[in-house]
Amino acid sequence: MTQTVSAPALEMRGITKRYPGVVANDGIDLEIRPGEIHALLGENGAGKSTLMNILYGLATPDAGEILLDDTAVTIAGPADAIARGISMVHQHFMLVPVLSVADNILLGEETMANPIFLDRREAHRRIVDLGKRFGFDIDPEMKVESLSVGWQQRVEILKALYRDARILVLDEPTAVLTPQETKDIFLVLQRLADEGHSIIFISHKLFEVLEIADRITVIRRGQVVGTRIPSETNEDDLAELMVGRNVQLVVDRGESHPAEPALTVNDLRVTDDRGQESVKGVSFEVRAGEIFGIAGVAGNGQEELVEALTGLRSPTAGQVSVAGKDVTRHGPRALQQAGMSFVPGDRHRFGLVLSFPLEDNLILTQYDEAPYSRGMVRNDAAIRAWAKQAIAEYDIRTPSATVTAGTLSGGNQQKAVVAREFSRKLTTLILDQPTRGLDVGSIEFIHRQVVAKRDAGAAILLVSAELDEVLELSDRVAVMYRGEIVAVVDGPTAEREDIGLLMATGRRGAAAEAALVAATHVTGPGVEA
Amino acid sequence: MTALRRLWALAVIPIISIVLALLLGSLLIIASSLAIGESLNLLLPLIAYESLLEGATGLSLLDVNAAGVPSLAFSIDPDRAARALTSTVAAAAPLVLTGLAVGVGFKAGLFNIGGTGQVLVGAFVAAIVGAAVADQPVPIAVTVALAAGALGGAFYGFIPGALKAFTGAHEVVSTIMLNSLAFFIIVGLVNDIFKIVGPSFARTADVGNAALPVLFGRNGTVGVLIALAAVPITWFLIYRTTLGFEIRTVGANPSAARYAGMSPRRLIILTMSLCGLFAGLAGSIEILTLGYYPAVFGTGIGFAGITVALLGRAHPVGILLAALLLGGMRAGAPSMQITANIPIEIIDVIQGLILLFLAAEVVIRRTFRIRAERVTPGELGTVAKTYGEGTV
Amino acid sequence: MEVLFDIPILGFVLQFIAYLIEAVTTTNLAPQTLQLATPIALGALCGIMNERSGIVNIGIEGMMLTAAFVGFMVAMLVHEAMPQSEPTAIFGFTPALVIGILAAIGAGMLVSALHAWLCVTVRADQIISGTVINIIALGLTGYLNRLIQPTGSAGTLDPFRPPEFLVDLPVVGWIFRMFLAVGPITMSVIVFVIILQILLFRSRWGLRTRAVGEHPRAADTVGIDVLKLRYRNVILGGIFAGLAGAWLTLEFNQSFQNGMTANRGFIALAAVIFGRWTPIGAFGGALLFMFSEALGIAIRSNPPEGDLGVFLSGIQAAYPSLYNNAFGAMPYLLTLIVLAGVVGRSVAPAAVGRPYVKEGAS
Amino acid sequence: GPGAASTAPSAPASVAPPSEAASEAPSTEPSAALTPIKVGVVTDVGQLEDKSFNQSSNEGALAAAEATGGTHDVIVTQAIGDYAANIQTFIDADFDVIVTVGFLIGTDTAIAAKANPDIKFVGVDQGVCVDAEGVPDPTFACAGDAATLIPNYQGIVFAEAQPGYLAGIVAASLSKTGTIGAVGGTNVPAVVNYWRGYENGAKSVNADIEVLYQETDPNPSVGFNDQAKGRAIAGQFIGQDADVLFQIAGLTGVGVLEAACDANLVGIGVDVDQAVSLPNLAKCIVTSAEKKLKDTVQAVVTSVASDTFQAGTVVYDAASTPPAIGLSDYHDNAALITPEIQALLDTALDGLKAGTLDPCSPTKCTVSGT
Ligand SMILES: Nc1ncnc2c1ncn2[C@@H]1O[C@H](COP(=O)(O)OP(=O)(O)OP(=O)(O)O)[C@@H](O)[C@H]1O
Ligand SMILES: Nc1ncnc2c1ncn2[C@@H]1O[C@H](COP(=O)(O)OP(=O)(O)OP(=O)(O)O)[C@@H](O)[C@H]1O
Ligand SMILES: [Mg+2]
Ligand SMILES: [Mg+2]
Repeated sequence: MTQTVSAPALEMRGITKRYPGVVANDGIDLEIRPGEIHALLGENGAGKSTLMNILYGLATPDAGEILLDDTAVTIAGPADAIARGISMVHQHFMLVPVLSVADNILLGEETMANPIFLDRREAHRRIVDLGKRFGFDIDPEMKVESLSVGWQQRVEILKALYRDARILVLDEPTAVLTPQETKDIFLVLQRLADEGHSIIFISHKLFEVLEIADRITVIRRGQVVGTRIPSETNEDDLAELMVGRNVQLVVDRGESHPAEPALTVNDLRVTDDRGQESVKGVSFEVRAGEIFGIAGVAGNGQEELVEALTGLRSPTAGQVSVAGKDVTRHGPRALQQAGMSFVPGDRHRFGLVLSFPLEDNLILTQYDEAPYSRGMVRNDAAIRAWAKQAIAEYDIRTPSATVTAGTLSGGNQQKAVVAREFSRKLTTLILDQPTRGLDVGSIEFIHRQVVAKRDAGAAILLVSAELDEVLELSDRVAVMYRGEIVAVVDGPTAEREDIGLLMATGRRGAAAEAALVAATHVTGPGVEA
Repeated sequence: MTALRRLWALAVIPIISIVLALLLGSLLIIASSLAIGESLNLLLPLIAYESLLEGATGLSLLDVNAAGVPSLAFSIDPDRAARALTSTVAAAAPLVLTGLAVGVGFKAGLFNIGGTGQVLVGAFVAAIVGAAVADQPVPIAVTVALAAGALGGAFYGFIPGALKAFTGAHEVVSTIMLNSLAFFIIVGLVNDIFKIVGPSFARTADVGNAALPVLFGRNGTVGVLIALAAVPITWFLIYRTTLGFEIRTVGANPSAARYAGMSPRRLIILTMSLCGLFAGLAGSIEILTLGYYPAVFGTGIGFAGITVALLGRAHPVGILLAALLLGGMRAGAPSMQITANIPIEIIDVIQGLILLFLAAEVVIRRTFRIRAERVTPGELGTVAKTYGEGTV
Repeated sequence: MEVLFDIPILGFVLQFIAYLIEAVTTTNLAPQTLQLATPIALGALCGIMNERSGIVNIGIEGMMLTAAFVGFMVAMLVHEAMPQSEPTAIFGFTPALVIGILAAIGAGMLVSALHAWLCVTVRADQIISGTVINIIALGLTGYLNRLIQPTGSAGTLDPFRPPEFLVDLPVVGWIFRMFLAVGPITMSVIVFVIILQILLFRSRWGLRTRAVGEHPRAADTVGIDVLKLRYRNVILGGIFAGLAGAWLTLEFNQSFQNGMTANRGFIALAAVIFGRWTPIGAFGGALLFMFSEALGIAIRSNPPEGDLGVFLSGIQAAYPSLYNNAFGAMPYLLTLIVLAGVVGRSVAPAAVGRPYVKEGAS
Repeated sequence: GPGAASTAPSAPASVAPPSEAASEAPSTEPSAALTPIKVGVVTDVGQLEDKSFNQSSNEGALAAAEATGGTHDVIVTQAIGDYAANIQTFIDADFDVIVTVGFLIGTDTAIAAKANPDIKFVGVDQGVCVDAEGVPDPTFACAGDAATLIPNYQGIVFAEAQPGYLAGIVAASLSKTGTIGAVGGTNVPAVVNYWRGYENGAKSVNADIEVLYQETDPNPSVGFNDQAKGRAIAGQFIGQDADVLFQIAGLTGVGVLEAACDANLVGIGVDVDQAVSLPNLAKCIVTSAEKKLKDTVQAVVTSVASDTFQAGTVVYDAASTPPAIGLSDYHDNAALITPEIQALLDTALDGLKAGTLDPCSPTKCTVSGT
């Protein structure tokens, strides 16, 4: 992977972008050579996406300039960027689910039979050829919504290739992929680079970056803090660059003292929105005073499992009981009364009403209980008193209890949800991605609260796509793969690699390695399990 | 001070919208009078609006001489003012209720365009039940008839609520269909079943003692009290009770409501029924004032409720004020017609323009460089988002 | 066949079917259905243009009404200016009518432009925008109509008179009558429906429109100007609302009355949903709704014979008004049933009703 | 639309003799013999320019005011609940005569008249029914003599069945197919009366004739206002071989007459001479079944100025002087009306005048049975 040094294909100089309250990019310099895979590394919120949005014309920089082949250019918008040979695979897929693969690829760059009508036949031919060139067979007629995320990722890449991109930006393309799918994508990227394309690869997974990149640029708080070559660096070095200090962010979780089972799940089956069974007979129990973590690549049924456990989705079969009481198919209300608390993964969708005052959000799940209501009437004094207490206790940074929740920062919003859910009388606590998108300080705070709750005797179910979080907190870890729990291991002694393999293949050891090899040869879009 | 400033922040955009609508309305009056070949009379709108005000409040600001030239002359005749104000509140009373019928729906993220049908059904039921209890003592007769009308309206609000909750049929379209259906059904019932012998046209029997007692002036009936009472009751319900909290939550974020253990289905049905109840009450007041239900009964109060609710930013107090404004326009319109000879439809145009400026509030805010609160109820976003969606 | 008519219930159904066949093939029920469906279908095309690109339009009624008014007034004025001009042999086009139609289309586009501005630029609530358009259209046309008090008229477009031998053909003659013995705007509907259906699913414009209605951000990131496309589609959709208005005052009738759209814009909206946002489907919905209306008119004036007729006239004798109104209510009832999902759930374009904010803009 | 059409009592029997004042010739010059009067008109819900009763009543009042050298104003009612307030506006402004239009406004008119004995009230399409105290009687026993109890209020009612009957004779005589049609707006009394008279008149010429009838919509604001549907109904009738169409549907009827014109068939107008009010369609309007609303209102209002005002319910029919109902001029279609047809019409009119011919027989003119 050595690279002859040549003139840069792209240069970004002194890029600065301010958003209200943050300097997302602060004088960033970046240089990309032809045929290079260049990784951008940085924590959440470091400014990676912002920089790429500027390159792609989605945001205008406050200062700085962009040079393509040594010529300064102004990129007015995505159309302009595409015309200049820049394509981008966004952090969140930019695919239209109800359209076919071909239509998604064509969109904006249509192959025309005449000035009005599309030439779908020609387009199909080109798409199939292109796919073959990079090692995959794809049916252009399939609806994107029926594809697995891995295949959607490939469609995104095809979209870029179809536009003859010279510079391809991939913003966290591997976040939702299994290690196997990641490998496949890496093969494609490598082949692209070999053909002379420049690739900007964004990630905060260190080992991936070390595997694929020719050069690595690390961004911290909007500034470039260093550029490295993989052969001259290692994970520790990169981590320190990224975070700015020698990090070993592990909470001292102490000993757990599990007691009797508080949450029992028996052969639970759940169907997703598309009518497919995505939880296929899951059984486990969580005991009072322990943290039971569920690891798994996103999309393996965890979401449906959590929804079924919290009453947001009705399971098709199986039983759930809380503290010995059967609560199968009980709604959220009944579950709360049975002693369950739930921190939802999507706080904007479920956890908060952004247009309501903070104080109302702090009683969102207790509004009809004493002392917050007397009969049918709200008790505003009690609500306000509790809000004051919660703000102090949970360190929620807010001007007052009456500002709307939408004006709080993400971390403080999450603290409000945690304050509300942790403060009620509970026996069982379900945490879905409790620290997603939060800064380090908030994560630490919430982790400490979780451990405290466990020590107070709560049964805690922790679901997270962040394997590190699961390993850090859990007393026992279950791995979910294609709707099933494929293994339950002891938390403190669990091996990261072992769990990673389980997540990727559902198998362990040699069997898993064999599965990985077999999977490499699978072609054709796999419909999501 | 801060309370005043807050009030100003709430009211400034509606006020600017009203002023702009009146200005644009006056341009229309002048332009159209020119278009039909009258001589240029820049004072025509002034005369028109002044007579509108006089008809609504009894307050006279201008004196128009024989040549049609106005001069400033402030006068107030107490008798006239009392009558005018009574008419204004009497006209406002049903509008308050139909305004609530739309506004409470907004709170739950529902757009109730079915006011018209709910008013008709409420009126019809009130007339039938009123006639049945016509010989009971007045308090009983009135209470029973009003309650029946309210329930009738509630039932007619329940239907689109249930349709939305269980089949996902969006209330914007289903209520429009139900409005037309109400006409067909009720006219049929009056003609075939409830028609009385004697009068030359199809109508139901007289409501007798169920007729709303007049409390003050010529037409200040009990209906005015009911409407006035509905405002604080609704306010209390929406902002002080747990049910109100549920309604507002489901309107602001249906998913969060589900997560919090509320049942959006139940709330949608309940809220639509509540909306229907208000509209039914409005219809009952109209019909128990008239004394019977004529087969051809028709009224615009259901539709006017939309304007009232939007203008009053879906807040009970705002709705009261908006209803008084529209009621005043309705009460003052006759005097405007005989003074200025302007087609009465100008009132509709002005009301439409007010809504237009409210809808474009962002533009107003920018143009006048003011800081003010959002006028359009945020829950309306939920209305648009759920449009054409499946079940909740 | 006749024998079967005696079977309880099934006999009624068969008699009804026989009546339908009879009515469709021997009376002018078919052309009438197409005519009545014209403003509904055109309104629905306007709705599809809007909603496929992510804009809810409940202001179709107001757009139609405005167009009907403007088209009529302009045609009348032109007609007064040049009363002598000879109508064309086919369809009876006169300069007044042509200019009137263009004016109606212009009015439809203008009101649509207001809707687009409110929804796209101002990012006002789309449902309020539609409501405002309906209210203002009703008030303003009523105001001006009363002020102007039009007495004249530019006449109407004529229906085409298909050759007799076609119409007289056995069995299929009614099809020719349905599609050919109608005026130019009615006839054009079929063409528009087919063209729009093809364009929506086969052309670049259609692909982009559907993408913008489903996932505007995705379209934005491949360089499609979402706001511009929405503007263009909403304004072009106004053409159809304009034609629907022109149909009301220049083709089917020749005068303007306040509120003469009589809920047709709203039924059009239901047709959009019924047709699952496809032109052909919406056209089918319009035909279905209006067939029920035309059939209601037909049954009342020419009731079926046999048991069914006896049954119906029994009801009519007992409850004449309810009987009557049951037929009048049919399109509304049908719409409601359809909405309630008897024909299956219909899902709107995902982004409909949500204003689009470009990334990085605040 | 016309929120409610006009009405007449189901039996146009001898309620009161026809008004003497009706014979007053309308004049355009203010007459010195008359005191100038201020006339106010409160219309029914709907639009003023309905080419029907709101408009005609208003024109009559205007003509009367001008004839006396007085003034005239009109208030268009927006909602049923506004009747009383609209009347009060004129009372407050010291008007001399207040004309109210439509049967629904009758109760409020009677109450206002009782309370304001110095003002004259004219109620179009209003049968006055009061109890012994002079209060509107909800039981319809009508025990009180309205003429003495409320001496300042005249209720005008028309016998629409009579012009309907004459129109029926014309229609049946002109029909070659043996099928004729009538399109109603909303089945309000006036519409039903016209229709029943039409049917009876037609059957008097041809007992086997088929008379198609249909109401447009039970909601008057649609029923009298939806010309597209009017045209659709007419189209259906034409498809069933109807060759004469009578419109009783206000503005909806414009669509009916258009359909008749386009099919080269014969149309019959309603209320006023529609060959005049709808000049575009004059070529196919053979005649119109008229009730002379404008003239009647003008005469009654003028009677106030000449102090010959008559109170109580007054029925205006063929026997009024001059006749308050009838067929309008045939204009360019006079050739269609053969002497034989004219003879039939003359005989019928004589019978109607003499009271020997009941236009509501054999089919009754009631609202029920529609
Ligand atoms: N449109 C915006 N308005 C306001 N602030 C923004 C906007 N977009 C990004 N930011 C802020 O800019 C900063 C950088 O965000 P950016 O999305 O570039 O981070 P990132 O490095 O891509 O993070 P992640 O790994 O989470 O994707 C953050 O603090 C973010 O909150
Ligand atoms: N819609 C809004 N209205 C008003 N202020 C806002 C809004 N969104 C964000 N802010 C303010 O901008 C600041 C930055 O918000 P942001 O969510 O980017 O915080 P953050 O730096 O990511 O913090 P955290 O780590 O807690 O998520 C916050 O202090 C918040 O109060
Ligand atoms: Mg990012
Ligand atoms: Mg944040």
